[in-house]
Amino acid sequence: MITAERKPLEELIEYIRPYRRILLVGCNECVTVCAAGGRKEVGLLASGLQMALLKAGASIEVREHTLERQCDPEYVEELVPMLDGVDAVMSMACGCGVQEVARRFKNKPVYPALNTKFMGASERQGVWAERCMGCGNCLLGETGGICPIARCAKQLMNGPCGGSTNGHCEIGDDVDCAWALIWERLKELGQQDRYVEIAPAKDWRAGKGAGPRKIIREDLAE
Amino acid sequence: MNTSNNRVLVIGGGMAGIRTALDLAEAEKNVILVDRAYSIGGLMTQLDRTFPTNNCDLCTLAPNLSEGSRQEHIELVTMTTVTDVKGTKGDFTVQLETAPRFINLDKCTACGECHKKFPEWVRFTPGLDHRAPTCMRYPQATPQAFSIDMAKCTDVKALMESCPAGAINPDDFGSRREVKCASIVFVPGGALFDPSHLDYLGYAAQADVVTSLEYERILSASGPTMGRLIRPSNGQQPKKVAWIQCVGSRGLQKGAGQYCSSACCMFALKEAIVTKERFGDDIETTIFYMDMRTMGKDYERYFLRARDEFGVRFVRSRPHSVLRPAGVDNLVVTYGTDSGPVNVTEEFDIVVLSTGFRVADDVRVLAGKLGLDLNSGGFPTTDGFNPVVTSVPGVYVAGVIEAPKDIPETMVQASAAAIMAAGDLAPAEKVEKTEADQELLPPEFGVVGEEPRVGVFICDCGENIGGVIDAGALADYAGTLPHVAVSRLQGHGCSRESMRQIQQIIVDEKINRVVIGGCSPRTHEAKFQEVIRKAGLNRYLLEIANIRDQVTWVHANRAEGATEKAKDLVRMAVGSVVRSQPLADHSLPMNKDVLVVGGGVAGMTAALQLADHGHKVYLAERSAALGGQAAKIHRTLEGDEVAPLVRDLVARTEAHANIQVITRALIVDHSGLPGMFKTGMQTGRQMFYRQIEHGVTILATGALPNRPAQYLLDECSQVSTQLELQALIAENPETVRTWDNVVMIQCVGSRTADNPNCSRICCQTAVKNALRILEVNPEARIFVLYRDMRTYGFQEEYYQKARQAGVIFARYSAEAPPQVKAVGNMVEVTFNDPVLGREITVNADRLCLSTGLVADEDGNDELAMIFKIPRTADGYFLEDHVKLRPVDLPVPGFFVAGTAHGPKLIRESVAQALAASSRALTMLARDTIDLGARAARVDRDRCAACLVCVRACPFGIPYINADGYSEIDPAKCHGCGVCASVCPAKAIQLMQFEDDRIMAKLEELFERSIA
Amino acid sequence: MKTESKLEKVLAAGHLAVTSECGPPRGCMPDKVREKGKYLEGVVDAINVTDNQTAMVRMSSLAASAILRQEGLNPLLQVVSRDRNRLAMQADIIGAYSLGIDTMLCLSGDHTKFGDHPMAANVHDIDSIQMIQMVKRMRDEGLFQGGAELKNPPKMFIGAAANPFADPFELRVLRLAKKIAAGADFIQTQCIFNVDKFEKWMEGVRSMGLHKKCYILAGITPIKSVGAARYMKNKVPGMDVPQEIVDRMAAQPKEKQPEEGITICIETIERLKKIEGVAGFHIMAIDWEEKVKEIVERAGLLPRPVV
Amino acid sequence: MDNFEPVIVAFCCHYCAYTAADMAGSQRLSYPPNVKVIRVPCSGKVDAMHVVKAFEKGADGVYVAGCLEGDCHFKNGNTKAARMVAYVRRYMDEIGIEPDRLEMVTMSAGMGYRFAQVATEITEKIRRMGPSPIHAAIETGKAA
Repeated sequence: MITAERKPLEELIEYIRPYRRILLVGCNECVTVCAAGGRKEVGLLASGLQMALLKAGASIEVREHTLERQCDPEYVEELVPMLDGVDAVMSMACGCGVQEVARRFKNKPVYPALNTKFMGASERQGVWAERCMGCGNCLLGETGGICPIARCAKQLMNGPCGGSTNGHCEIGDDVDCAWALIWERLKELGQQDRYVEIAPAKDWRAGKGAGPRKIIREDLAE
Repeated sequence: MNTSNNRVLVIGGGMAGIRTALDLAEAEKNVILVDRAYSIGGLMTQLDRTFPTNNCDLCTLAPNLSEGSRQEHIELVTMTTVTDVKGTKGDFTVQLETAPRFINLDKCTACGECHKKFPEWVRFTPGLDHRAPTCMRYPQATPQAFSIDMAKCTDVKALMESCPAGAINPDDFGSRREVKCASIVFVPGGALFDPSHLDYLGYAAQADVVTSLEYERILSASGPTMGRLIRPSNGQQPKKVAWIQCVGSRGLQKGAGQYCSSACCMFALKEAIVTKERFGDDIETTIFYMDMRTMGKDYERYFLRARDEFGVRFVRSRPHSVLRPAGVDNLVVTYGTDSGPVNVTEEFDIVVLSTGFRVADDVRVLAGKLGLDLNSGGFPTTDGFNPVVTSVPGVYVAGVIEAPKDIPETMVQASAAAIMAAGDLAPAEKVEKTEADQELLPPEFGVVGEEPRVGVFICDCGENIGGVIDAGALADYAGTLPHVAVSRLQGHGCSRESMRQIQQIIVDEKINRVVIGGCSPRTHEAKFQEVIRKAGLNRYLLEIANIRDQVTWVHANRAEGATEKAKDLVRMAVGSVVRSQPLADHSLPMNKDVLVVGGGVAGMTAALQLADHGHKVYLAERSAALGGQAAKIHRTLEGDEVAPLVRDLVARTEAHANIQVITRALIVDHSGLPGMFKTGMQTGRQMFYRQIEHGVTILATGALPNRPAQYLLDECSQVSTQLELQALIAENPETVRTWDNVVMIQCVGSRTADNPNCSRICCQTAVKNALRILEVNPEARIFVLYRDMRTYGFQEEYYQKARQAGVIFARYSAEAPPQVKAVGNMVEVTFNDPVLGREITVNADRLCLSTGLVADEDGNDELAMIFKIPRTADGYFLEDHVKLRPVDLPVPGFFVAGTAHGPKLIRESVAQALAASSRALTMLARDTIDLGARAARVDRDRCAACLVCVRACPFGIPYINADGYSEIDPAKCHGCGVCASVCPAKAIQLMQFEDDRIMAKLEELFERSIA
Repeated sequence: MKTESKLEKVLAAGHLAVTSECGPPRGCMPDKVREKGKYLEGVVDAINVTDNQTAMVRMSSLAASAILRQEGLNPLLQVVSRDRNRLAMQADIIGAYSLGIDTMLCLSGDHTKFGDHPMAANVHDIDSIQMIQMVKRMRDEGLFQGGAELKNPPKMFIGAAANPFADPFELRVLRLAKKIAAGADFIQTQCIFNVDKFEKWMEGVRSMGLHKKCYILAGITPIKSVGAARYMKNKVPGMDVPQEIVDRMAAQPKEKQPEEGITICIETIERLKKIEGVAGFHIMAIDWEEKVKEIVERAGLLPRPVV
Repeated sequence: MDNFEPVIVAFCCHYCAYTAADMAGSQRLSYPPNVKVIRVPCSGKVDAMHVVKAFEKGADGVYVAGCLEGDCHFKNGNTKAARMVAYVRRYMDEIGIEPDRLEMVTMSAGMGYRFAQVATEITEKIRRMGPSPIHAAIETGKAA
């Protein structure tokens, strides 16, 4: 899933200060799951913005709505009747959702309320960790199902650097050394020989290297 | 009044009596509960916190009490003694004598005005001791009433006028009556040893020497010092507190019982821990003890926590004296230790005497009237395998009167006594009641979509509310609020007359929502729900504004602020109630069949009890035959033969028409709800799958004998376990006669790092086998190497007997365990004798290890996963509440009995099996299962299936269903609302506490405050 | 002989090689480089020139190496994969060789988090092992990493680093094997304080015959003070300083501690000399270059052989 | 504002804090009437939204009162509530409301005296702090 975190309130207030009425739009997908932009967060932010502005002597009307998914145009269409009289839209979706809303409503300023962070998994309640960088050429089959590109601070593809200590990365004890994990897993799988093979230099064209990417399924595309 | 003799008389209103009465009443049996005191509750209501959870028990106990008073099957008779008993089982005639209370219970609202004006005349204190005068017995007292000490009253007229409810009746002369009953449960509880005559302990002379119960009152938030720990002599906070154990127990002092009082070690540990918790390093706590007897479930861990986490100091010594020399501010305790002949003196600020239990003199007299045989301590003698059965058929005992014990065991026996007593009743006819019920309740009006018409009823509760605020003006104000159709002052709203009026107004004025301004919803919500339901409204269209307990009682000195706050609360209640919706109580049809898992003594006992009460029982046993571990035991400590018991149980179980025994049964799956479970198992040699539908489940899966590879066990033929030894004594006494030296080592595989808890049974087993060896071979020298001898209750007398018979008991420490070596066909055992202070080597013909019990790790793990039942760290099933619900498991409809709960003796297992059956019977008596309305509800359209609720629920109830959204079974939901609060999609609402109602309260509160 | 590197010649002749290092200045101070180089003249066989060490910006290792080369010294160019992508690295390598620099060390580099530009991107287009492969391919096959032909290839003597003290220990020999398989000619290890553990590592190295495939230079660092010892023990990832060393330093008065540090250093070298497979020493005297000569001398490694 | 009377909302769990509040009543322990209790089954039921809305409506102070640690009738609702309170306090700081206007407290059902003491102390503290900036802004808005 895509994870995100709310931007500092101060930054958001700067965005909306010029307006009298805004529409705050949540998304019921990834950002709900990672507790950043679901109905509850929309409510909390609406309240917070109103209070912060009220305190500064301004007042603003914040309309709240949460879409099933902000990155699909059909859902975004739902917003049309709510935009009447609205000066600006603030989106609590990931970057994809913000752009989709901005694309649809050309004459309304659209602002992001969140910082989109990474593709990750939930380690436990309230904790999400990065798992994938979308390199476009998955090598998890070689590395025991643990990605060294997303999870090694130096994206080393051939083993742990000299800073690996007790299973932790040199950048901090709260970060696991991806290669220590990979090695443990390879041992469990009896695939230690995979480690001995040298992974060649990666072709980044499948990833960001080749510029913005697109997927087209011929059978579905219309 | 019920004059039929088809009911049970319960004598004693302590925890045991309440539990017995509640179990019987819930199983729809009629009970008359008699207590001498003016409100029930007994000793436990005096405790501040109870071990091992250190919970304050007030809140866990309180619901039990009010439940007790509500139950229609219980006739509660307080301030009453039993003066005579005649007749036999099935037909007893009992004479009761009631002392005058001088208060009409129907009128008294427990407002406390009389006590406020005339504290000297109103009984309101437990009268424990001049040093611990509590201001209130306890706030949830049942009945909620006071009692007048007329002897002290000098102005009856003034007293009568002080009562706003007109409840004082000076012409109360008490009464006598005769009642008939089929069986009697005798639960008078225990008295505490009075150490006043023991000059050397200083109790009578020194204010700072207190009993453990008095110390408890000093710690208690509702105690005389409001929970401030101070020295009674000078009001200063103490720096050093000492406990002296075994005061009045183990025959140690003049007048002391010969038995162990069983509960005092844990009592002292708890007090020491609570003291350390509050004051940390500012206070030192020391416990002087003989043997640390923490043999209950998980108690050893509690002891270790006290020692290792809280730094409680333990001194194994019996102090000689507690003195306060002239000119010294502190108490001086003199004691000897193992390390030398010289006595040590040490100063303490408070010395707590851990006083044991005894049977009160009047209780002994009453036991005589019941015709009970008594032992030397005055306790009734009981059946060797059933501790609640006395020498008189139809009379049962439970709790401390059976033998000294702690609360969980008391609760177990109370439930056990209930089902035994219920067995003596003739089958009840139930038909009438349901018809009457239906007559009472009219159909509910439809209110959905109707404009809200709120009726507000403001109580003045006499002076309680009316004396502080203008209740009439408040009612007028409420009348101006939106949606309020009727608003009126209702006097004592909870009086019968008022409730009738409210009901009428609801009907006449077409009221569809109700707000009561009065007492706390905690105590009165159920009552008013009943009222509006009778008027044809759904019971959840109600809000209560707590303007007495939380306004007038606490803001009496600020009339204006109180008035404004009362208005706020009423307005908030109105705002909330208009958003309330009718809710259905969740209920399910009850399947009245029972599944018992485990065919040992506990399982068979439970199965037979429930089968006798007419329920179909499936008894699933993993092995090929019934009998369990008890089949391996020959005799009990008291000398009863076990084999006939087991044979009889097996025969009766197999022959019972209502019991189906399924051997070689392996439980494989489980689903359903409490009251309608489905459990799948593979059975027989062919492992056929079958599924059983049942309403309740009793787990009696037992435990396993431990067999750690220590001390040459299984390496040397002269080394055996106690279980093997007792078989040898019985089967091959010739060999036993050849022995010169026998050594027994205690705590093998128990109280260790891997298995920290005590196995409970081994000390008495060692004593039993030592005495048995001496019967066969009087010349044998027997050494018992122990860490603490834990011969609790009456077992202590056998321990003393063994010592007198020459058995040598030598203590070893965990750090220096005995060393053993096989030499020829002997075992050389070397240990350090702390009394002699040197090493001793014994060439033993036989080394016997007390290896105790361990949980069936694999079996329990499997069952715990299938049934979703938590276990303790050592693998036993974990009960719902270790004190008050010791056989109820946290999953409703599940009960535990026997050693699956923790190590215990056969008679303890039997008691627990009876208790589990009794608890099961309370559920089985119902035709439907009422689950209340407070449950979480998921809006599937909003749910993002994020798993947050699944992870947050403390009980693991929500799950993502096949349709891909969270589903919360209202029958399993506990109604805490955590899921609703954390849901990031706001897809969950907790019924009765919906977000819009909470928001409405906020809205209404600030409506005026800010306006 | 694969290259013209002096270091290779010393090692090939069977001498115990000695290298040391020079951290370039944080400013345009070429004289500083020369000054540091002076201390090492005639004392060591090659001088490592660090590449934005500890992720702090310094004079580029290429420029500083070129300065040392001008002075007639033998620089050993360090290159980290953190700061450049494969294009930049190959360009630098060609440039370096064109300036007479024939020895290099391939590293991944400390994370930017530790330096003065924590906000900078960590490039890591390729990792250190892939870098070794790349340099070897340039040298031996005359091909760029992308596959195109390279005219007049750089004949670099290729070094790599190894840390016997990092975790997981069992991977440490395997990782060395990978570096050698990728094409490393020589190895410089992390500084060794825990000789026992190093010996254990060398056992593994020998059991795979790796010491025969490549030259292993044991890393040595003189400790200046007990504070420095404690810092390295507790704060530097992948460093293993046994408590005895800290205690030995602590037992000395402050003014005697530098002397004690050097003594420990000499004793360590003496122990390491006895270990089969140790082909030389890499002395990292951070900001203490003036002491390198004393160490080399007291360790009996002077004069340096002429090859 | 010399005659400032703060409005304080106390979310109290049914089993401990609300019972303690009743207990304060039966013991006739006096505390300021500024505290208005909203009953919830468990302190873990209190939503961040409820707290934030209370401030938005003009509360000068809010506290959540649950059972003592380890005593929650729903196992651990009180620790969840404590985390929620810590989270909202940080949010309040962002909004510009002093975080000290929000507190988590715990007590057992028997601690009537503690309920009264907490109510008194928090009222006094909020009184010293003055009206919440939101409360003040609402008043100003009304006046204008």
